[in-house]
Amino acid sequence: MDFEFSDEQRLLRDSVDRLIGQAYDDLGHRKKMQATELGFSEELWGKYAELGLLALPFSEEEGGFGGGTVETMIVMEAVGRGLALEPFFASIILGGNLVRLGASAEQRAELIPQIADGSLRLAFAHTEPQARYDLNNVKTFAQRSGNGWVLEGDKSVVVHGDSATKLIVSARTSGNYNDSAGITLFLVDAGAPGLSRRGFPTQDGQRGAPVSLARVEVPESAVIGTVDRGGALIDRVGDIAIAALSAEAVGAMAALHALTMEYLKTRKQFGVTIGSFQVLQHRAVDMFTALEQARSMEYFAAMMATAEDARERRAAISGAKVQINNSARFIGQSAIQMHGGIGMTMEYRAGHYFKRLTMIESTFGDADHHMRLIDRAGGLLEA
Amino acid sequence: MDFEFSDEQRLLRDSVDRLIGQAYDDLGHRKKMQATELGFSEELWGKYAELGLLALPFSEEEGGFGGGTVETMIVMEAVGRGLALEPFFASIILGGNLVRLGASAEQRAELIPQIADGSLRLAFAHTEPQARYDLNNVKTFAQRSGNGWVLEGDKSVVVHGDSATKLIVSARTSGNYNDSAGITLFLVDAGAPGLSRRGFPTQDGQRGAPVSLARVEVPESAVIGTVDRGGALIDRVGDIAIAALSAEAVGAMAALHALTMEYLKTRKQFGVTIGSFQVLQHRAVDMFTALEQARSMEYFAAMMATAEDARERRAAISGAKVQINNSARFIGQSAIQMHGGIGMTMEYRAGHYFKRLTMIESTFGDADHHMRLIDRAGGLLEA
Amino acid sequence: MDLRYTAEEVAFREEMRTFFREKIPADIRRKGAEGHHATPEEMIQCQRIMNQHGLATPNWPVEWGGKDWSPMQRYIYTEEILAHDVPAPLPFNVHMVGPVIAFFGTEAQKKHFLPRIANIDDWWCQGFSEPGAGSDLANLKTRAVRDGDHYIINGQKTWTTLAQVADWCFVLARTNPEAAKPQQGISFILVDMKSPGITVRPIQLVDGGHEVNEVFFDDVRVPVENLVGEENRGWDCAKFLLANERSGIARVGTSKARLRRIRELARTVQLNGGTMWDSEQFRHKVAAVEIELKALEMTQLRVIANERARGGMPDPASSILKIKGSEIQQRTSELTLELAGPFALPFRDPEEELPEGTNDFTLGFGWADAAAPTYFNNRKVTIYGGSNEIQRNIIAKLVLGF
Amino acid sequence: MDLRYTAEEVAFREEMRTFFREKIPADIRRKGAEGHHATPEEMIQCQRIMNQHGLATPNWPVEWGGKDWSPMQRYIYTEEILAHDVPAPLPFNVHMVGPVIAFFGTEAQKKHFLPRIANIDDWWCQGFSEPGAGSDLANLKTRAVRDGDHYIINGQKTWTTLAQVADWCFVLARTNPEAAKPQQGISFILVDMKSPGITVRPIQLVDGGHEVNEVFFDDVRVPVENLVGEENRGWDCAKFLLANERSGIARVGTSKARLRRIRELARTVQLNGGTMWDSEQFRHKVAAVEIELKALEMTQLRVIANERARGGMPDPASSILKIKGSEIQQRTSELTLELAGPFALPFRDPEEELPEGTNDFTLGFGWADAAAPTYFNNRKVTIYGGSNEIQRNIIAKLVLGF
Repeated sequence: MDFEFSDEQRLLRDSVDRLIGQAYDDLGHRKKMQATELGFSEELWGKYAELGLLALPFSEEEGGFGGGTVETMIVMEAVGRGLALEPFFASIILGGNLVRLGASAEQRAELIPQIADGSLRLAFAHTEPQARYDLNNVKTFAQRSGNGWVLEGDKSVVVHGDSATKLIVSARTSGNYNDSAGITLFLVDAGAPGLSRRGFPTQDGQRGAPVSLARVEVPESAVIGTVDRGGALIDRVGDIAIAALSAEAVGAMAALHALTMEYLKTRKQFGVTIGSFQVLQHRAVDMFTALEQARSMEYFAAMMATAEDARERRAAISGAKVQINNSARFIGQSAIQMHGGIGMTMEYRAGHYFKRLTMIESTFGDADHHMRLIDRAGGLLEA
Repeated sequence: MDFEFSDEQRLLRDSVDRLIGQAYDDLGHRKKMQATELGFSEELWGKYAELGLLALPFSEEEGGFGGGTVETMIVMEAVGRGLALEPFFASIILGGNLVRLGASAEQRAELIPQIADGSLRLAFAHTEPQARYDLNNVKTFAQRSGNGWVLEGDKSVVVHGDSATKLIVSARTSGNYNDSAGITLFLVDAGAPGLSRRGFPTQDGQRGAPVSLARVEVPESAVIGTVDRGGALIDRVGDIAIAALSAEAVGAMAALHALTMEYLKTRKQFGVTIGSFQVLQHRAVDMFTALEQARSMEYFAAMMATAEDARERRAAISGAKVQINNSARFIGQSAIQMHGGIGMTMEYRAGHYFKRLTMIESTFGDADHHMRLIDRAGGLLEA
Repeated sequence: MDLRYTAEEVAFREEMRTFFREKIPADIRRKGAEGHHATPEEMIQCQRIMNQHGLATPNWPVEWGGKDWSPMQRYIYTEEILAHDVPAPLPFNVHMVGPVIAFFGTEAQKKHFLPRIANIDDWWCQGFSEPGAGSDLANLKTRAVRDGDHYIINGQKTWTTLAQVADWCFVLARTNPEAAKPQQGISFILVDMKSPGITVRPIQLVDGGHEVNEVFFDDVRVPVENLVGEENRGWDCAKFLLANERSGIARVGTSKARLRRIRELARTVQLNGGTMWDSEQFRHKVAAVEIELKALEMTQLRVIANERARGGMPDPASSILKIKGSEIQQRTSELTLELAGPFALPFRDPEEELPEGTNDFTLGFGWADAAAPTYFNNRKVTIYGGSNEIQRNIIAKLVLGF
Repeated sequence: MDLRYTAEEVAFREEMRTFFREKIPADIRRKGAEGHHATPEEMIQCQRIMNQHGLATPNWPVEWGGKDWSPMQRYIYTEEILAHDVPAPLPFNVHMVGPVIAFFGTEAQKKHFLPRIANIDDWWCQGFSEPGAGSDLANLKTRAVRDGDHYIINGQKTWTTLAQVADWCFVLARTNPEAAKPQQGISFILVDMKSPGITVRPIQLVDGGHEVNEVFFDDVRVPVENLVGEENRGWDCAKFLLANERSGIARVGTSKARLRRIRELARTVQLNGGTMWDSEQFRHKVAAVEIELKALEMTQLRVIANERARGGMPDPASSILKIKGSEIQQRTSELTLELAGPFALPFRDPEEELPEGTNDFTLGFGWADAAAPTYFNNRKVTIYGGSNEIQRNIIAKLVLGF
């Protein structure tokens, strides 16, 4: 067992940190990017491409970076620390891994270079209003029609769905609305007739969109993976996504903890720095404990995200998400409380971390949801 | 609404406090009483009688004290503060109220004077191994035989069951083992042939006994209340019992909090009193908050213990028990933690309070049990 | 000891309920129930309705439009306002500057200001906090220097709620920087917000709304007759005001209304083919908060019922109302957020009206829009008015005697 | 970064598991699993088995019977002991006095004492804490005055674990009361418990057991060759010992074994016609602890894996092991208590053997007897070895830089 980064991994971390750090140190600049139509910096997206980050999940043979879960962790921590707005999670972690694990050799040959150079941005149009956190709950349906399929249905919160150039859409091709079997994934052009979307800002400064599909026609070649077998693929990518979110959360928590420490050591009240008060010191220690426990589960998630034993993987990934959520809530709330008023304002980074962490809590399942999954998987003790 | 005690109530409080305080100020004396066969002081029991405490629940017309839930609360708080060992709860709160609410006029005329003068001590032989906290779960059964009944079964933890002179035994006379209907109560002489019991000390220094009934014969006149209708009576007395336990717990918590405050203000470490540390001060404040919240629910329980609306009563009493349990656990654990080593020893009062509070938690239902009951009653919001 | 409402109290509660249900517009109350803020216009509208019926300022002296209510009646009145999602009378007017003027003010000040305050003809804001003086208020730096018949005020206030709509501001300013203690040498001064030299700069909060401001005073001239009480004795006014502020601080009614709403909404949110209310896990979480809230309500009632018996000495239990009340309020906002789940993600600018026909943006849950902003915003309730850490310090000292 | 056990580590773990399962008597392990303490005889029996196989003192220098194991191997060894409910080698011997003598002792001391310590021919107890010096250890008052070839020791120690069975005691005593700082002027002295002038007085703990004692020293004469290290430099020994004590402080293995047991037992406890394990509420509580424990296990592994890379500098994350580990241990004792429910009420004197045929006293749940005593007893784990409050002070200072 070895928890040290290799030299390559250290190099990756340093360069991503530099890139994102420079871009987002200035909150004013971030606000400007938010206000653009895309909601992020296309220029910066180009630099992600230059660094090879957009090719992260793909094998070197296919022109990728050959990154595994540890490399994903490294990049996502930097995204979390930097409060980056680019659709790295939506397009690369979700879209990229769906392509990597689901697409045919032909599709991969076509798509990977475009993803890698930044010209193709993906979004995963999956969640529906009735589904809540259940990944198998899909009512949008696809019917065969001639040489292709016709899609019909409504997707609710598609993260970065407004700026994606192609969408990967889940649809039911057989079975009941909440069956694991019978889900198929389709690659759909954002401009396809019948597809409509309207972007909205999200609470954490990113973008999302509901996506409506009204008789959207796609050819047979649009199918990603096997017809009716999309459910298993979604599950696998969902677990990779949770591991990635865990890393983003740890990046944000570590930055927020550091910010709070700095504030406690400089802000004065009653003639002394507020960090001299023992209760605030102990709360800072409890934040530190929550952070280290979250970091441990971040590593555990990275280790287990690709495990073959489905039961163990389920329990492990859900366990990580619960710990991450609990730590995120405690650290976020404590940071705001100890900052006082300034933590409540948008002019200061703490509030932005708090908001992003809060939204991560409900991305790919809240704590209650994952407690139920752990329970169904028979617990975490032997995982 | 009025939360002030009347002059009579104040007088009652002062005299009970004096009686129990004098008897139990000395832990060594308490230990001696524990080691006797009865496990408490018969002499003190006589003094309870002299004060009229043993007649507390009975109306003045029947020779009783005419106490209501507020008077019960006053006495039980003193019992809690004093760590009294006498079977007031077992014999008067449980036994007395079963007689008051269930017994016939004839039975009452016979029993109440004996209870009031201390010559008759009751215990409630009810809980069975499979029942856990479910008051309707009774497998012990009674069959008609000639002019009476024959009882057969095993009762597990009968509090003060070893020293009682008569037992009120619940037995199934019809229905399934967990039906509310079909339970009947019987008054049984402790010396009845076929009844065996063997006392044990309990964790909190009191006494208990398993009671076995092997073909115990009782006459028809032994039935307390109506045949098959004992369940409702047990429920009513159970709620009165929970209100009483809440008061005992609040008495113990208040004493334990005071003891802890005193320790914090006198014990020195690193050259200062440990109470000068802000984290300990804040924890003491949180204990105080838990105490006041518990006291509020103690009052609420007293107010609702005899309410007629069964749903409201259920939610209210269970809500009180949950709050009492949560406060008891927090205050007990915090007190030991802040005392450090000395709190772990039997030579000091804190540990005794902690143990009694812990046992109160699991008497008449733990927090989880009552959360389920509140849930079934539709919540506490409109109670 | 009698732990039930008296018949009179029950009748009074009924009277209040009827009034709020019948006289306050239902659409305004509905908006509140969904977690959205009332607009200033709506707040003015509601307060004027109450004022017309003599119900805007019951806590004032009777001669100035107050009611001779018992503490229990006042409590019931406040709770019913909260429980019916009625925008409460503006606290800066009714609980802060009004009582201070009624107690410390000159007859001329009373006659001029009090009726306008009650009817919210003037909207007031509070000029207390400063960047360097939050929990440590006495450390304030804003100066007021006497110049003939005027004070010249210079300095900066912050966290000033709704200064952007306010007509007047009551300001704590230092008039004697040489005083022996920081609390001495402070004065309580009424300032017209239209005075030259005042700049209001909005502070955007984490919920995205514009609720508070920085207010800059740059050689602002204020007539000396706007001094309330004695010069350099403004700390007395401030203490009096802060003590008044505590009424209803437990916000039991707000939390009750939210829990009721959570119970309703949970039956509409889909989960595993059923609803969230089918989840025992979620119901238990709600019940756990209900228990704490019921305990707090009883604590509040104990404090109120004992108020007269204790001859004005505060009940030690009163000190926990702020801590526990704010924690419970935050907890209800967490539960609403959990209920909204993924639907809490979209952000709707509170300043913008939705265009017609775009209701689908809210994904079918109008209330879910407000879930995250309310959760973010409610972090403030354990910070302002003396953070909960400061509250614990105070209880440790004053109640527990450390 | 490679987050899996290596093949060598897996093989080593298997070797340990096989050893503990096959060599340690099953009845002793079962007793531990049920929450009952092993008797001193059983502890000696187990340690001697381990010592025969060279597994009692792996943390010692190789020349004195230690193993040149990696930190990961040591961790696996410790965890497997705990996970198999094996009575661990006596910490006072193996983790405290042994390493101190091996590091600071003379050759004569090493030769005489170390083999006896390893084989528990001498049972050792720890004479550190005093009534006035718990968390503030340097404040100790026990005096050792030189008198020719002897020290004369006077004073009182407390919380001395199993002093009633101990043959020897390692004592911190003040040899120079004039020293500039309280830590200076203290010496580390080995005392034969049979020496005249020693009185052991039992302290009964809340669990009813006799685990700790007060030890009084009344003119106890100790030969000067029993001094370890230099006179007045005993604080060095104490610090060295306390640092050693931390290994395995998270007690992940203990908590794992308990949780496993809780899962089994819950299937045997009846609830509403089913079992406790049918209650989602209870299962979720167990799972919540499992998550925290898994995180702690990973934290422990991070610390161990980084130990060599950091060149002996402690990983900051190591500081949380005691706090979190003790809290989790307490939590498992609470869960067992809740599981036992009403059956936890009867008290069985741990010193008394049950008479034949009275098993019904335990109401069918042998383990339930131990539930409350274990819960009571485990309150100590957040108190001793530096209370969790002290731990937080230390982290605040050393890790967070306050």
